[in-house]
Amino acid sequence: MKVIVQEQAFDPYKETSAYEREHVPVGKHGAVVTFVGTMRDFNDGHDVTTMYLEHYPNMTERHIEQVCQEALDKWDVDDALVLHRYGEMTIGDPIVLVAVWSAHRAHAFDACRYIINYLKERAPFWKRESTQAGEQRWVEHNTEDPGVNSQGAKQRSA
Amino acid sequence: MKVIVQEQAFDPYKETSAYEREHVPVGKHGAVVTFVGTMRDFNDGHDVTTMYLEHYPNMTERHIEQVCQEALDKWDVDDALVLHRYGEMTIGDPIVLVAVWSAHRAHAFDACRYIINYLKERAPFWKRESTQAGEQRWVEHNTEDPGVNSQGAKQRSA
Amino acid sequence: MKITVRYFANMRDRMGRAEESVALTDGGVTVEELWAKVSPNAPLPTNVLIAVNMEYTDAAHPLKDGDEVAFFPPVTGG
Amino acid sequence: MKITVRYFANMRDRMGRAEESVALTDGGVTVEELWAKVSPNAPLPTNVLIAVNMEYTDAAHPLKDGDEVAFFPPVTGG
Repeated sequence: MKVIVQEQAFDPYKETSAYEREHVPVGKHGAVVTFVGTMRDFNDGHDVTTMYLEHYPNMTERHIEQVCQEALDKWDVDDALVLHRYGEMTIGDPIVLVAVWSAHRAHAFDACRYIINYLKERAPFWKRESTQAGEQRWVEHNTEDPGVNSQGAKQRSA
Repeated sequence: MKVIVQEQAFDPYKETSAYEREHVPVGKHGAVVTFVGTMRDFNDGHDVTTMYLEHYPNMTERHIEQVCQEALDKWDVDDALVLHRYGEMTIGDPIVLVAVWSAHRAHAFDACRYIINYLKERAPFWKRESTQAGEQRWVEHNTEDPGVNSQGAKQRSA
Repeated sequence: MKITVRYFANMRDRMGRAEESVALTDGGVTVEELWAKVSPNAPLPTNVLIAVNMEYTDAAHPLKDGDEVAFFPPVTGG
Repeated sequence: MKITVRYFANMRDRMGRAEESVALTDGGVTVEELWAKVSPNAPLPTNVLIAVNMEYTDAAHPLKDGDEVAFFPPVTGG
């Protein structure tokens, strides 16, 4: 299990490949689920151009590690990788990667979803957006309920 | 939406990156979920060395496309990519990739899971394994219930 | 009418052939009746899957000229 | 005893500082009492989150020498 919080941009798919090649035994897992969160150009109806992501150093790593450990305790997971950026970012940039390796598809999905949901709920990060109008504002809440696990049909969980 | 059934090996993360770069607008989706199924070295207690995956050409593509279309109808999905191999493969090889782009994390997870579950139920592929003892056998059923969507704790859904 | 019949995986092993063309004189023949013709000595296995023109169906499905019928075991892809 | 106090995001904007060191004479002081000292004119905002030594807690948490207390708004990462 590895948790990295870093300022520099990353390619989530290269990172997943590299981690798997270096750390995950071949032929054991059978199922890999990844979640990548990227920066959108809109939020709550505003046109966003750039974003600054503040964090609480060390507390972020500690709480992401706790969430990963909970997922490893709850499900049959072989390994997990989490990368999360902070600092300045621009539209389309990957913000977070969660990758989970398991022998069981259902466990890989459940664990990956658990990690991103509770990371969003507990890891101390704060988004400050800059809009096209030059305005800066702290994002007050994430647009999706962090605990959401619905199998719901087309309904925006705004 | 793109569905490819091919004999040659593929790198699921390079394919996801390339598809996103070429087909998915920057800054619109916010959430990407991928599922990668790889060949395990064991199945039902047998030590497996190689596998041959037979398919029904054209029927496979048609049914994977149907499943993807159902997911696109059910959830807010921007785009989806499915790659599935057939033919000879060895341990660790990726067999299937399902990638889903959405503005909403919950929708990306639900749609990706729906596609892989129903692909496994309906796409006409058949696995024939070769064990270390030199024995060949058709796999009678996938080890996981294709419809499984449980949030269950540590329980092998064998 | 002429029907193309295809067998996959263990159904091909069992039948000893991958594909055949079957001529049927009368219309309205079902998949089950076709099976009795291609396999006179063994009933249709209970867990076999049937596709007509690449869509899943059941043994009561009536056939028409040019149909492609496939018999195969439960699928194990993904 | 000495407490390090940290403010993040809009709480830092509001306080006009990111961090300060506060000396408290008596033991058993709670986070709420610390807040009254660092912000005598405004009550603790209702939606503020509190961490002591990087673990979430509430305003009734008693402090000890060397603790690091942080005040911040609901998190918006991921």
